[in-house]
Formats: sequence, C-alpha cells, structure tokens
Amino acid sequence: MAERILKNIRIGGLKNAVKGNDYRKEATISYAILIGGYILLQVLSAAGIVGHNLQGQFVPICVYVSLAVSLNLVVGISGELSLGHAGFMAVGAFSGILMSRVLLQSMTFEPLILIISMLFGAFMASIAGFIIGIPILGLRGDYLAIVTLAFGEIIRNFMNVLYFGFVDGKLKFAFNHTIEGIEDTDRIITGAIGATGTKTMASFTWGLLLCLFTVFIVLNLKNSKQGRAIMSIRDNRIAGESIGLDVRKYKLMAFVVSAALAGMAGCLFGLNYSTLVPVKFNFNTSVLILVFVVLGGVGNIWGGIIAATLLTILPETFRQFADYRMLTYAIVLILVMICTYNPAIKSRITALWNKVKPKKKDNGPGGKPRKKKAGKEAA
Amino acid sequence: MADYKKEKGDALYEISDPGHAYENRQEIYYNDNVGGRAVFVDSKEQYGSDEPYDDSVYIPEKDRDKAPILEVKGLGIDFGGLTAVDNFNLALGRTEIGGLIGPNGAGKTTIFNMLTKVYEPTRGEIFFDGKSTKGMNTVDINKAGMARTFQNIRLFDKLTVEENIKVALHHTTNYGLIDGMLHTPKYRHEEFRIRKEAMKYLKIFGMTKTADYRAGSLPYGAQRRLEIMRALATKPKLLLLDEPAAGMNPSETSELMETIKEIRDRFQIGVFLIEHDMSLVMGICEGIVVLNYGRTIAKGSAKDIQSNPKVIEAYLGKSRGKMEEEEKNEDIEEALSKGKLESAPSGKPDRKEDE
Amino acid sequence: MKKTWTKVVVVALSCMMAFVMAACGGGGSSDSGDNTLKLGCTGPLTGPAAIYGNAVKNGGQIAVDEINAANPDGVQVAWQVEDDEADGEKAVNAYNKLMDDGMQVFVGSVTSGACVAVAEKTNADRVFELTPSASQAAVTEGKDNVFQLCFRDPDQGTISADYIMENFPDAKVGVIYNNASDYSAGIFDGFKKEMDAKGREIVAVEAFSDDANTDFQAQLNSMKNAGADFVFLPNYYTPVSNILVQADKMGYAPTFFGCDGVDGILTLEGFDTSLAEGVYLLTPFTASAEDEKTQNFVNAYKEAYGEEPNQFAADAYDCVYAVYNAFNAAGVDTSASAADICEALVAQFAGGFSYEGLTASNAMKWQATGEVDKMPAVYIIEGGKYVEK
Amino acid sequence: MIFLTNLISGLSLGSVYAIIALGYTMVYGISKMLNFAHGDVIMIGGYMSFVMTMYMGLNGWLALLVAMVICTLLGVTIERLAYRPLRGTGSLAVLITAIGVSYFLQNIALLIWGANPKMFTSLFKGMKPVHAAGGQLTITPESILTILANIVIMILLTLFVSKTKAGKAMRAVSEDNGAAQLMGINVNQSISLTFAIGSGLAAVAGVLMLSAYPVLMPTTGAMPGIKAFTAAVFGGIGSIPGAMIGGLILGIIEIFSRSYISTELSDAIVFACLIIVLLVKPTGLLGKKISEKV
Repeated sequence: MAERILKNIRIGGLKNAVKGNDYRKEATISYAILIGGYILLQVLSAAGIVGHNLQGQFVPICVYVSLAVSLNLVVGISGELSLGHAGFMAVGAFSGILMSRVLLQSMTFEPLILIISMLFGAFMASIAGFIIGIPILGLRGDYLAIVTLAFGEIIRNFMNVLYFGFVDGKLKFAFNHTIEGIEDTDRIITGAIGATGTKTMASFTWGLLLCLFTVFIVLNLKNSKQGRAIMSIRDNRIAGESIGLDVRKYKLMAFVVSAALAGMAGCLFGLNYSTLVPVKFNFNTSVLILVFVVLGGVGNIWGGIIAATLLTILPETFRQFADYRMLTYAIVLILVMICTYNPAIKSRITALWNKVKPKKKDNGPGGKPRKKKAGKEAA
Repeated sequence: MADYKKEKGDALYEISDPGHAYENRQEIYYNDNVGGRAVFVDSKEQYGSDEPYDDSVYIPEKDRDKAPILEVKGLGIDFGGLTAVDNFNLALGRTEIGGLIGPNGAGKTTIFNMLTKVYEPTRGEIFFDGKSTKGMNTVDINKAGMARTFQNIRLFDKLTVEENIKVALHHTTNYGLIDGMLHTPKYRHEEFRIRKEAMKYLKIFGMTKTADYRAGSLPYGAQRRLEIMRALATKPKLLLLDEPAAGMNPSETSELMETIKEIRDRFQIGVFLIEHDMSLVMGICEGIVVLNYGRTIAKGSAKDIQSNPKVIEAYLGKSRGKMEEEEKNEDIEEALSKGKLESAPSGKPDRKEDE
Repeated sequence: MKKTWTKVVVVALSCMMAFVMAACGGGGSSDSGDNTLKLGCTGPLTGPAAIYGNAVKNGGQIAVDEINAANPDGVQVAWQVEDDEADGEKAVNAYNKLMDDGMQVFVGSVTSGACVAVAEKTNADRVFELTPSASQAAVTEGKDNVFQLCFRDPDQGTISADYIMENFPDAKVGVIYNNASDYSAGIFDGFKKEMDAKGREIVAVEAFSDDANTDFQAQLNSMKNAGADFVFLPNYYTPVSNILVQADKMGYAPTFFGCDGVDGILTLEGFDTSLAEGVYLLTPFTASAEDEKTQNFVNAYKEAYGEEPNQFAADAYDCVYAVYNAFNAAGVDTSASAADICEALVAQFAGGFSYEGLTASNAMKWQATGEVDKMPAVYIIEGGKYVEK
Repeated sequence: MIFLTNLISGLSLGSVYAIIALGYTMVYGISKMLNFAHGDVIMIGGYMSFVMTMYMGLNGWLALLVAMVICTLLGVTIERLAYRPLRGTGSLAVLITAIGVSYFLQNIALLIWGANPKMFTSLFKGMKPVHAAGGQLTITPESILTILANIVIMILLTLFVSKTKAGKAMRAVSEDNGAAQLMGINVNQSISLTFAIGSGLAAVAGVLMLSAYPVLMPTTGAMPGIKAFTAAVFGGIGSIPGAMIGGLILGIIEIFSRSYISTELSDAIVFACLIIVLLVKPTGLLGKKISEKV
C-alpha cells in the first residue's frame, strides 16, 4: 500500500493546547541551580560572609535536596503518596555507616570509602524498597500512603533493636540485646542509642555530587522508556494496562530507584555526624521531605530543590524569634501552602505579577498552567 | 465494501479450534440462543418456533480463507446477581471491520472490557488469534495483539502526544533500566529510532505539529485520534474502538470513517467498534451485532440490521415498536442508515459500567 | 506558565530573605570590648524533650545572674541557649549559630545524642565543652576538650546495681527501661553488666519505646508474673509517673528504684505524690536537700520560674559556676579566643581543678578523659519529700 | 486471668483509638483529607480539661464538657481557616497544611503550658479498681467506662448519621460532594459539622485516654493520632463501624503483642498486622471497594 497520508484531517486549533515537559530546560534549570548555588556559597564562605550556622547546613541541605528529588520520583512521577521515605534514608544511613566502619579497618582513602559506603547504603535501601514495594503495589492512594508510613515505622522499630560492633576485630551482630564482651569504642550501632563513633567524611562537595547524581538519575529516568511508562500509569492506569504496561513492575521500579537514592542520601547524612539515632528517621522526617516536594510543586524537580533548601534554612533563620521559632515555622508553612494552592489568592498573586512583569508573548516554553489540576496530581 | 453473503442461514464458516489446523474442522457453528452456551449442531432445525434468528456469524469473503482473529463463545458476566451480558457469540475476520451497536446500557462496553480482561467473564470463552485468553490479564491481552480505545478518552494527559505514542512502543523499545537511567548510547540509538517511528504514526494521522503538546490539552477530536494512534502503536492484530465518533460533527465523523478504513487497509488488521453513530456503523462495518439488555438480538450485514424488527423495537421501545411498526419502520430504517440514533428506551444517560 | 513564574518569584524572594537572615547571623564577633565571657548551650526547648532543655536554660540563667550580680566589676558571663530539639543535626546547627554569635565556651548539649554530634565539632573547632547532662560515654570519648558534669549512664547503672545488691540481697529484681532512649538504655546496659558480673539474677526485663510510653500494663503484668518485688526504673520521671499510677491501679506494689531522671516527680503538676511513697532514687541532686547552697538555688529558681528546679537545672547551674571558677583560676582574659580559652580550661579541668557544687556530696574533680568523679546519694521518698538514705 | 486482664486493657486502649479514629474517618469520608492535626486536638482537649479542673476548680465532668465545646470550636476554626481555602486543590496540599496545623497546636501548647508534663486527674477518680482472682485480674473503672463510652458514642453517632437530617446530609456529601450541593445541601455546613463532631469526640477521647494514661505533654496527641489513623485505615477509612472495629483490634494487638511477643517490637507488630490486612483486603476490613470506571 502506498505511503498515503490521510488528508483533510482537522485536528482543531491548538490555541488552548499546552506544550509538554521540556526535559532539556528542566535539566538545565536544575543543574544550574545546583552548581550556581554551590559556587555562590563557596565564594561567600571563602569571603567570610556566610556564618558557621549556614556553613554547617551545607551537607544537610544537599541531603534534603537529594531526598526531595528522589521522593519526587514516587510522589510526582509515579503519583503515589509515600509517607515512609525516612525509612529508606535510615536503612541507607545505618548500612552506610556500618560499611564505612568496616572499610576503615583496612583502608584509609576516604573518598573511596565514602563512595563504597554510599553505594552499599543505596543497595540496602533498594532491597528494603523492593521488599516493601512488592506487597503495597496492589494498593492505591491513601491506603498505599498508610502502608508506607507503617513500613517507615517498622524499619525504625527494628533499628531500635539492632546491635553491631567489633569484638576482637570481628564484626558481630546482635538482636535485641547488647553484644557480649564488647568495648565501648568498638560499638558501631547500639540499638536506640544509634550509631556512635562514626568518622565524618561528608563535605559540601560530596553533597553537591550527590545532588547532581540524584538529579541526573531522576531526570534521565523521567525521559526514558521506563519513566514514560511510570508517568503513563500515573496519568491513567487502565489505559496503561491496555497498551501492555506492567503496572506493578513500573511502580516497583519507581519505588526501588527512589529508595536507593534515598539510601544514598541517608548514607551521606549519616557520615556527616559522629552520631546518629534511629529516632531521627521518624514520621516527622518523612513528612518534612514530603513538604519539600509539595511546596516545590509535585513533579517539579527544581522546585523541590529550592523548597528543600529554603525549608532547611528557614527554621534556623527563625532562631531570632527564640521561643516562637517553631510556632513561626508552623504559621509560615500553613500560609505558604494556602498562598500557593488557594485558587483565589493564587490568581491575585498572578495578577499582581502580571502588572510588574515585562510582557512576553504567547505561552513561553515550560509554561504549565496547572489550574485546578492539583487535585489530580495529588490523587 | 467487501463482499459477504447476506442470505439468512447462508453465511456459515468453518471455524478453527485452538491447537488444530482449522482446515480439519468441518463442523458447522450455530448457537443455542436460549441455553446460554455455545453448542455445535448439525442443522438449524433445533430452533423452536419462537422467532428464531440466525445467530451464525458473518465473515467477509476476503477473510474466509483465514482463521478468524477473534472468536467468542457464550460469553457472559454477572455483577452481583445481575446478568449484564449473556451468551454473547462472535467471530471476527482477520481484516474485518465489525460493529457492535445497541441502546445505552446494553452492555457493549462491558463486552469490550471482557475481551480485554478488564473484567473477568463469568461464563464463556474467548479465542484470540486461535488461542484461548483464559488466565490472561489486560497486559497479556495487549501483548497478544489486541488494543483498544475507551469510551471516555483515556490518554496520558500530562505526557506529550509524541510521548503517548512512544509509551505504546515500549515493547519494541529495546533498552533496560540502567540504560534509561544513564542515557547510554544504546538508549540514544533506541530513542532516536522510536522517535522516528512515533513521528511516522503522527504523520499518517496528520498530527505532526501537535507532537510537543500535552495530550490532555488537545482538542477533543485530536484526543480521539491520538488514542487510536496509541492503540495502533502497540502493533495489534485487532483494534477495538469504543465510540470513536462520539462528540464529533458529521464531517469529522466522515473523516474518521475514512481513517478507520485506511487503518484496516494499511495495517491489515481487524477492527471491532462500538458506535452510536449509525452513519458510521452502516457506512463501514461489514458485520454488525446488535445488543440489548446484555443479549444479542441481531447479527448480520448493515442491510439485515436496518430491516430487523427487533432492532427497531430495541431502539424505540416495545409498545411503539409493535403498534406502530408499520408506520415507523421506514423512518427508522432511514435513521439507522443515515444518522445518529442514540436514545434508548430506558432513556438513561450514557452509563459507564462499573463495579 | 504564570503559576510557575509566580512561584519562582515567591521562592526566590524568600530564598534571598532566608540567606540574608542566615548570613546576618555570622556578623557577631567574639572580641566585644566589655569583660564578658560568652557561654553557649544547645538543648531541646521544643518537642518531647523540651523539659530538659528548658530546665538547663533556666538553671544556667540563675547561675549567670548570681555571678553577674556578685562581681559587677569582674568577669561578666553571658548565657545563650539555642534550641536543638534533641536532634544531632539541629544541635550542630544551633552550635554553629552560637559560634556565629561569638560563643567562647560551650556548656552543652543537654541530651546525649545531640551532644555527641556537637562534641565532634567543638573538638575540631577547639572550643571547651562541659556538658551538664549528656551522660553517654561517647560524648567525651577521644575528645580532650569535652568534659561531663553528670554521671555516665553505665556508671549510674553500675552504682545502682551495687547499691541494690548490697541493700536488697534477697529482692527479686525486674527492670523496665526505655529501649529507645540512650539514657535509659545506657543505664540498663551498665546495670545488667554489673548484675551479671556479680552473678545476681534479673528476673524480668521489659522495655518500652517513646512511641508506646503510655500503657505499661503489659510490662507490669510481666513483672508481677515473674514475681519481681523490686523494680528498677532507669527512666525519666514522665514514664515513671505513668508506671506508678498504673501499678497502683493494678494493685502491684513492689519497691521501685529509679535514677537521677526520677528527680522532679514530686513537683509534677497534678501528680498524686502518695503514689511515689517509698520510691528509691539514686541522684546527685534533689531540690529538698537542706544545705544552704541548694536552698538558695531552689528559692531563686522558684522565684524566677515558679517551679522547683530539677536535676538538669542544678547541673546547668553547676556547669556555669565550674566553668567560671576554672576560667578565673586559669587567669585567661575574656578577650582571648575560644581556642586559647579552651586550652586553658582543659589544663584546669584535666589538672586537678575541683569544684563543690549542688550536684555532688563531695568536691567534683575531673579525669583527663572527661569523666567526673562525684558521689551520688540514694534517697527515698517519704511524706512527699526526698529523704537521704 | 492474665489473658483477661490483657483483653480488657486491650479493649480499653482500643476504645480510645476507636474514638479518635472516628474523627479521622468522618473527616476523611467527607473531605477526603488526612487530618494529621487531629491527634493534637486531643492534646488541646486534655489541656483544657486539665486547666478547668486544676485551675478553675471545675468538676471533672463539667471540665470535660467545656473541653468538648472548646475543641469543637477549635476544630471548626481550623477547618474554616486552614483547610477550606484549600478545598478542591487535592489531598496533598491539605495534608501538608494539616501537618502545619499540627506543629502549630503543639507549639502553642508548649508556649502556653510549658514543657513540663502535667499529671491528669482521672475522670473517675473516686472509683476504685476491682481486683479479682487473687490479684490476678484487675479491672479499672477507666477501662470499663472507656469501653462503655466507646459503645455509646458509636450508637449515638450511627443513629445521628442514619436518622437525622444533618447526618443524612453529611452522608450525602461524603458520597458525592457535587451532587449533594445540587440537591440543596449546604456542603460547607456539613463539613463544618463533621469537624465539630470529630473534634468534640477528640476531647472526649483525650480525657478518657488521659484518665488511664495520665501524662499530659504538648506532644501527647501525636502518637495516639498516628495509631488512630492506622486504626481508621485498618477498619476501612470512611466507615464509622470500621473505625470502631479497627480501633479495638489495634488496641488488642498492641497489648497482646506487648504481653506475649515483644515489648520492643509491639509497634512493628501492629503496623505489620495493618499491612497484612491491607494485602488481603486492600481497602480495610469494612472499607468500600474502590472501583474504577472503565
């Protein structure tokens, strides 16, 4: 049959049509923010403008950015609500710390130890993600959310009864009680007391590399066969099945990759402090990461980066409010949510902005008038 | 239009049996309309006096030398205690365009859902491409070569048009997760290839300039078209279209008719469609099944259907159908052959089968 | 599109604001002209552990006010406490904030987990650290600049075990401890080691966690079933009060024995103190001690904050005085850098400096490892008061 | 006997969870949001009752009434100020706002009442626990009355929802918000009413819980809140009898796993049970089947 193109087809005007995601632009913005921020902060630090307080937050900021980006893979790209991200962070942190302590027995080259530990943390977290992912994938919406919450709590509960340490140079493991005959200094993980005596190796540069890697993986995944399948299932599960997408497989994929990246970030976090307690990875931390994602715009990678940075610094800047610090934080959080999501207020801000902003023609690239679609995004 | 036999009781065909070469089978396939099961009988004398209609299946002549792409035997489904569809039988030729019509709520979409295993049928068997689909799920069905569209359009709204098609090409996209995460040369090569392929589909449908737009933001007609394209991109042997012309104006509908025929000709596949727009159904369908209250009330060519009193009754209601049959017949025939006839006796709004 | 840009603007503006605010914090400098020694501390002022941080904040403030009032012409002391929510990450942030504000000596952190994380930093920054209440061994381990004013957790466990074995030779001992708390788990660790070493059996061990610290009936039932007539409670007073209430309802009345964390239970608002009758506690401090020093402190505290001070407040009070005395003894100037002060203070503390305070019956001395030598006393609650045994 | 004691304390703890879960489940049913601030309303209810009895010298029951009124007002205010502006923008935005509200309530309680815990005086102070079987079996008035209160609340609530006009309106709104509006039901009013009832119940739950477990702190509500949320999902979120069954089962599992398996891992066991139930019944024990229209 001849290559005949169907004629006279009217597809209607594209007046109201919206351009899709511009991956290149998204990546450019994300990398620019990360690298630009890094250079800016390094310069400011060198010039002595940035205080200890902010400098001390460089690594945690990077970790939270990375966590926000990886959680976005589940919440934004796969469209499932996860309330247990801190659990994967915990798995990565503790297994990474364990690995670093073991490696320190025989190695001295820190960058290599750090990389191996982070990979190990990612590996263990991905296993946790896989185990958790399998049963929950049949669930939907808020039910899936509660199960992720439950798993996050289970992981933390188990961390409370895990003991690792060296006895005579050998790695020993115990469950539910202390290890027999162990010296204080040879403890690695002591149940609820957590990991102590960790050699801190993390630095801002490592943090940046982690962020870049996470963003690289997530953005690449988004713009690939797998990412498209994951997003398709988010947009319309039934249609996805009808074109032969294995829903469970792709959801699991998003979950596991996200868990692995969270594990990596958790590991860097763990190696930034000489001590780490399991309580750190409770529900509040999971929620905190979720707040980054939602505030940055669900599915928006660079939005998440900015939100994570901002919300990590914010409570610190509120120290001047002394006793009212956390109260202020809570109020700001509520107000910001209402301002960014309430349709009436939003349109007012937009109108205000339109007055100020130089006129641009047409829908610029990357424009996404989401209107009332927030509901769908969240569902 | 393809040639096929119209005479009652004439259009018998030889069916294939899974596992056997169809040539070996000489049985004649009839259907026991009352018993709820497909039976094999030697003659049609078994039918009682209660106005039996011939339930044998019409297959266009061009397809008779090949095994039918789809065979359905005694298909039925119950929701709770309610029988939504009962004793549905069908055979569809390799390159046939078949139509499934009936008033709203007759169970048409339910049949599509059973064929694609969105619902598991309560009774009956489906043979697709000679194989039973028992135990398959929606995904398997698609992999086996059946693709569909939906009554209420189901696109991947936030993805672009191009991505929508690329997703459908994922089975033929040959790279793994690691390639996808790291964008290896293999990834680049494959992406380049499927992009070209996706553009080919867009070109066929004249939608290249929409490639970068979000599917959810397209005009209605374009969305319908994209859904068909997406189904085609999975390289099916049979395409199920659920009300493809819904919401289209007459000129768009006639374009669509051309498109469907073009698709069949170009890809050499079977098409089975649900439609309320009689101009479309009568215009392109080579065989038509009429459904009412979950039961088949008529089968045959467009002409058979147009003159079938049961069909008229189903569309207009019993009392009117009987009392004014004489007077109305012509009008309805006209309506059936020319225009849309969407009102159902129940008058219920378009029901989407659920639960 | 509009939405995106709105967001960008909002985010960018607030980002800038935050950075400016954060950067401004760095403006403080240590060499202010006046003769002031700047002490800093981090502790949980919000969250579930807020009670300890606030006590330290207030107790320290009392000491600072006393010192400043007593020597208007001598070295003055400034006291700044930052919130760390008992979290290592926040504690490091808070510590860095203090550094930005020109802190010279660190008197913290309040909780162990947070303190270990901060101690790493003070060691690197060469800032002298004396913690009032972070009792984990890991706090001082390998850090020459970090000293503790409180007992180490395992030591408390050991001392408790010794006391129990000596004074209750026939008691069947059970333990209920918080396995999610480093304090509680640490004491239990030492306690169990000592009991095992001396061959004394513990008939039942039950744990609970911070997430399930309300219902203790299962644990108490298990104690009861094991026949325990003596229950060791190495916990803070909040769960202990809960345990006492529930044991009373069950009609289970063994001898309860707590550690310094139980101090404060009598002043718990709304608590029926009759339930605590006969409870033993091993603590270096109680507010009902009759010596003059303690009474002065308790009265000043009550006047300022309207409640009785607990052990944390007393520890903080002692810390401020200990640092102040050592600073004066070392003869350093307040204009010296934190590192210089650190070296001078380390020399003092490791070199036999002693201090008589509220929280020990003897004069406290420090080992070079950072551990304090002091003796706790055992008290029993009788007639709604702590009575020394 | 120990078994019976455990069973009673399990039922009593479960009843507390059930009453809290009712608030979760009703709010979820009507506005499809996870109100994570609900646990903190319990805490506020506890403090209110405490303040009324300790500082104002009110009788415990009167204090409970006052606490209920205040919590009801609080619930309605929160809904009006924080949640209503975000209605229809998707569950995520409201979820985060609810968490903000939760932080807000905790910190405001910290500022007002300080960090020191308070010991709550039991509502049933005058009543003595019953000991039986030679001290083996203990029945406290708190546990029995909590269980009774739970049953009474359940019955009243079920009657309210099925018999009264306002209750029917609430059901209609949970079924289909838009359709209810078309039928002339004031959706805002119905949602406010739901928050009012849920928050009033939270005050009751708070007082009952604190009567049995008397330590009151600004963070007192957080963990029971999460557990009750789990209970609501366990029973099928959105279903009133589901909340009751979920709460009771959860309480029993928690107490039993603590008694017979491990005190350290009791929470892990509770959550593991939840997961298992959801695997078998993906929408909880009594939850409505989610069906997707094709």
